[in-house]
Amino acid sequence: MTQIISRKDLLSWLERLIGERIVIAPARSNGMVLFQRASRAEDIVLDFDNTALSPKESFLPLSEALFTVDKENGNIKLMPTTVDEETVFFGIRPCDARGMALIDAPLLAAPADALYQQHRARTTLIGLACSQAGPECFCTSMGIAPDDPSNVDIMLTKVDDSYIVQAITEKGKALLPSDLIAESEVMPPPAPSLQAVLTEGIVEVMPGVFEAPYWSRLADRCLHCNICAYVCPTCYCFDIRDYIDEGSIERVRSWESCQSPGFTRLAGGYDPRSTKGARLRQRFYHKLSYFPEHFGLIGCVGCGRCVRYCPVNIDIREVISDIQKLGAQSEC
Amino acid sequence: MQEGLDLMPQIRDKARELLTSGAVDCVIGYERASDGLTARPLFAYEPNDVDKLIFDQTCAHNLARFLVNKRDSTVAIVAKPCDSRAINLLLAEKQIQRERVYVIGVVCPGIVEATWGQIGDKLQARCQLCREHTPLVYDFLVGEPPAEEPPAEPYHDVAEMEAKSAAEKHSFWAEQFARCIRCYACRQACPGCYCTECFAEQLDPLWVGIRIAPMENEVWHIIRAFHLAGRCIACNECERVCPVNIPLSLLNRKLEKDVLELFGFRSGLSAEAVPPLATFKKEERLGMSE
Amino acid sequence: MIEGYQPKIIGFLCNWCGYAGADLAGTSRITYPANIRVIRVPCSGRVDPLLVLKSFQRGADGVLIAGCHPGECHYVEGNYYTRRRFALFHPFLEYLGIEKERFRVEWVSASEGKKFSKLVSSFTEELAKLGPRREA
Amino acid sequence: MNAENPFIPYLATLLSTADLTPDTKFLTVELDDPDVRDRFDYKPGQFAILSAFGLGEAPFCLVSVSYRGRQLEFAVRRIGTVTNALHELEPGAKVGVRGPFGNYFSLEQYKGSNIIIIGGGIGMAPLRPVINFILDHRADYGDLLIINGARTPQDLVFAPEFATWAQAPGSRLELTVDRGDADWTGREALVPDVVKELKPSAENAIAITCGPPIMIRFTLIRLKELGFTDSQIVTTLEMKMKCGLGKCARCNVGDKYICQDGPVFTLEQISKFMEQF
Repeated sequence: MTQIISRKDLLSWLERLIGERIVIAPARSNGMVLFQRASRAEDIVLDFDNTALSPKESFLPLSEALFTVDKENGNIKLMPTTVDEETVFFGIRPCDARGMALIDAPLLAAPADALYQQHRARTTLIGLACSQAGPECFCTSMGIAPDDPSNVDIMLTKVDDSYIVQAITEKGKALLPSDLIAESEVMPPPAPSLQAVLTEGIVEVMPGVFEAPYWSRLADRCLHCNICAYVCPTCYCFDIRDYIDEGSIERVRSWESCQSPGFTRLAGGYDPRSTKGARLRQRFYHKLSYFPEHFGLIGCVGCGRCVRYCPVNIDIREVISDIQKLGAQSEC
Repeated sequence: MQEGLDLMPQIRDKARELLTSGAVDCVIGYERASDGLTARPLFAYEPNDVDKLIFDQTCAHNLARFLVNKRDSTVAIVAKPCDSRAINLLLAEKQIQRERVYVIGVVCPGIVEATWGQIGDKLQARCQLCREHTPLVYDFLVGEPPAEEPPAEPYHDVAEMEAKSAAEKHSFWAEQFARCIRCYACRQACPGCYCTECFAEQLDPLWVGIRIAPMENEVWHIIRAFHLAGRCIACNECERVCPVNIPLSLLNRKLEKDVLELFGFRSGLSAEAVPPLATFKKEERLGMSE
Repeated sequence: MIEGYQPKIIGFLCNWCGYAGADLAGTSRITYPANIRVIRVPCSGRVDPLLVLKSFQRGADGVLIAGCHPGECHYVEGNYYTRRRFALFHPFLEYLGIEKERFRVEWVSASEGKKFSKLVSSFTEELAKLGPRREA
Repeated sequence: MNAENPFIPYLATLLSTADLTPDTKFLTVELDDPDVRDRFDYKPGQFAILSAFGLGEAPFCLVSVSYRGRQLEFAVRRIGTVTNALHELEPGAKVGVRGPFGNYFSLEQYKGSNIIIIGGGIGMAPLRPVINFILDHRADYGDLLIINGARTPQDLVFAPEFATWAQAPGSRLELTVDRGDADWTGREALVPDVVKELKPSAENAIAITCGPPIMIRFTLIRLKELGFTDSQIVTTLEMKMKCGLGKCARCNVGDKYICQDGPVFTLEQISKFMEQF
């Protein structure tokens, strides 16, 4: 037996949730599907491949004050930002849910990033299994299935005009609308099949190709914009600086990317990673070598956003297979 | 896409000749992207790489953007007419040396709307407004120059925007800029944005604060556009690469229109032309009182 | 007009003409509205559009640039560049939703104290009529 | 470190400032909360992140030694936005302190060894607590040789302490500058050349060096010529840091985060990832 909810009831449930807490869900905006705060269930998009930007923005916002400096009568007090409101994050894909789990590894490692931790703790993730795969998708190569229920609190899988509902965690169970859920005999459809990239052994190959001229050649066409990092569900690099507005001082954290020109430039101008090739290489080493060294998993979930949005088609799948070839060459 | 467009053999032959003779270190052209449909930049260093070169209506990138990176070597570049205007701009601004760039000019039928994995059948908006289908600077020309038919109303969308009330304009742009994630792809794709230190990265004075937020984004977009006033060559790469669909051409083309009206100038038409904000005429009034 | 509304004007005045003109107005005891906050610049050609934009962002209701008359620039040709730059930037500001009445480039010589005073008065009046800018 | 929220600095008061060189100030800072002050222990080589509220924060090595007193000392060279702001502060001003961060010199391990300290310019900053620690535990260590170089005599950072260092038993201080002035009677030589000239013995010795990249590079060559092995050479690495916690993913050299795994490394450790700089 499985539990199901009809499309209509799903929308009424979401409408109910919108009345109770913040609901972030996919919606159409300027020709894109983006996760946005929903004010009406009818704006929520249920059928989409994946959103243009990853869900990380809800947990690690583009910009967020870590604290505000309160200056009264010459006294200074630091007021930390806190996350108080409960949020339901609806429509996260299995790849992106893994992305959040990957960002957890560095950010929740002791001492935990308090603000990020609050964002995560205050949010319930409702996952949506993929019924079809985009041409850029390769989650299976990263050990994720298109209907993988790990890393979410509730998983929904579309069957005809209904959704199979699985409560994965206690937090998810608590959120389920028992009145809208029915028992059923339906079976989940088979997950779509995807193109595969050979990732086996890549972590071991990486250290040996660091000096390969490959990187500077690849960087020839790289524009060194931040698109790949900003659309990526696992990139978490950030910058911290102060922001003054009308006399109020905030210490702000914002996204930053290892591709941006000033990323490693020290005060005084010295930049140990000044060449384009070195910067691009850092991106792939972080994902395919350093991150797995530290946390045991490749820092990529195969969502394919960087493949789709890179203006010059630097395709991580191709890079992985090129590295495999380079590694094989250097062995013989 | 247009059928029978086969400029590839000529481009490849020329590229092979240049690389084999050692006349250039590298040929910057296009190759097929990983979707098997669209194009991406190719840097061919060996005669063998030449067979990867393609040219068709998916070759959107303005390759002139890469010339400043290759200042220290001699390169050949496959250039569409808009790219050729960028080459002229870079020459006029003394960023590259003419003798170090071999231009393989390509007569351009217009580039189609495409994203990775998907090709449309419509020409890009900028191509519908194109006035030059033949490159303005080249050492070797591929294709037959067609007769030029200037577009009837190149600035109708700009005029529509101008006609709106101040409040409408303000809220339109506020909404557009609010969406920006400051990936700076618009800058990085632009052949005219070659400053070693962009104003957006200066810390003292600090023009653009760390917050990725509407007010900071507004400074970025307005000043980015204005720094290209009289310099933008309308390749529209900035808009094409924008991951959040900000209509940057609507900014760029307002300035293009006003530059044309005020100074009678279009950028990149020659390698000698001085950008209009870098010069003046004593006798002009430009609508200002004495 | 909003009762009691006092528009804020940021004035970028060139050291040699605009500022000297304002100074003359002062020493000649010619009054003008206190709505203008003066920033002295070496030449009107030094005024970067960034400064104008930032002024508006930080709450200016109007921005004035006052330089030497064309042909009389202390640095010979600085204000010719100013003229071109802002002839182009002015309509661009309007295009972005900042009413064209909110921005002025004027030529004020060191001897034109009266002109400066009149200018600030008329600008202030015009801005008062227009009312405050919307919140950015 | 503030374990509840590691991005929130401890508030502290700037007690005093003094000019060390034309561009470097000596800042003495005291944490406001007495409990925090008592807990704030650190070892030579560790660093803290100082905030100038409104202008941001930046990492600086702690140049004091923890056991001598509860006041934190920093040598801050004016080079960017934050250091400019710190230089402008008057005693009594509030600053923020995060830390201590990073690893430290294994001074326990070096016991019984002769120590050679080789510092250039502001690179002397992390070496000062090492020197003071050794002088305070003089019997535990062998000979102490300090080679300190700078561009000009005015740029020698810890000049007021030179007499103490030079006169301590079993210690020797060798100063050198790139360019002397009218009053300078000492050496005019580059640091690596002084190393070559003095030929410190590698036997039972540890060399600790810090300075500009170019000085380090040639100093390492000279030390190796003298027979120092990679495990006998210790240095500190510099990289742009923001969080101090290994989270912002900026200061890595290879898979090491300088803020966490460093900044102190033996050459043996570094040689594995030095190319990845």
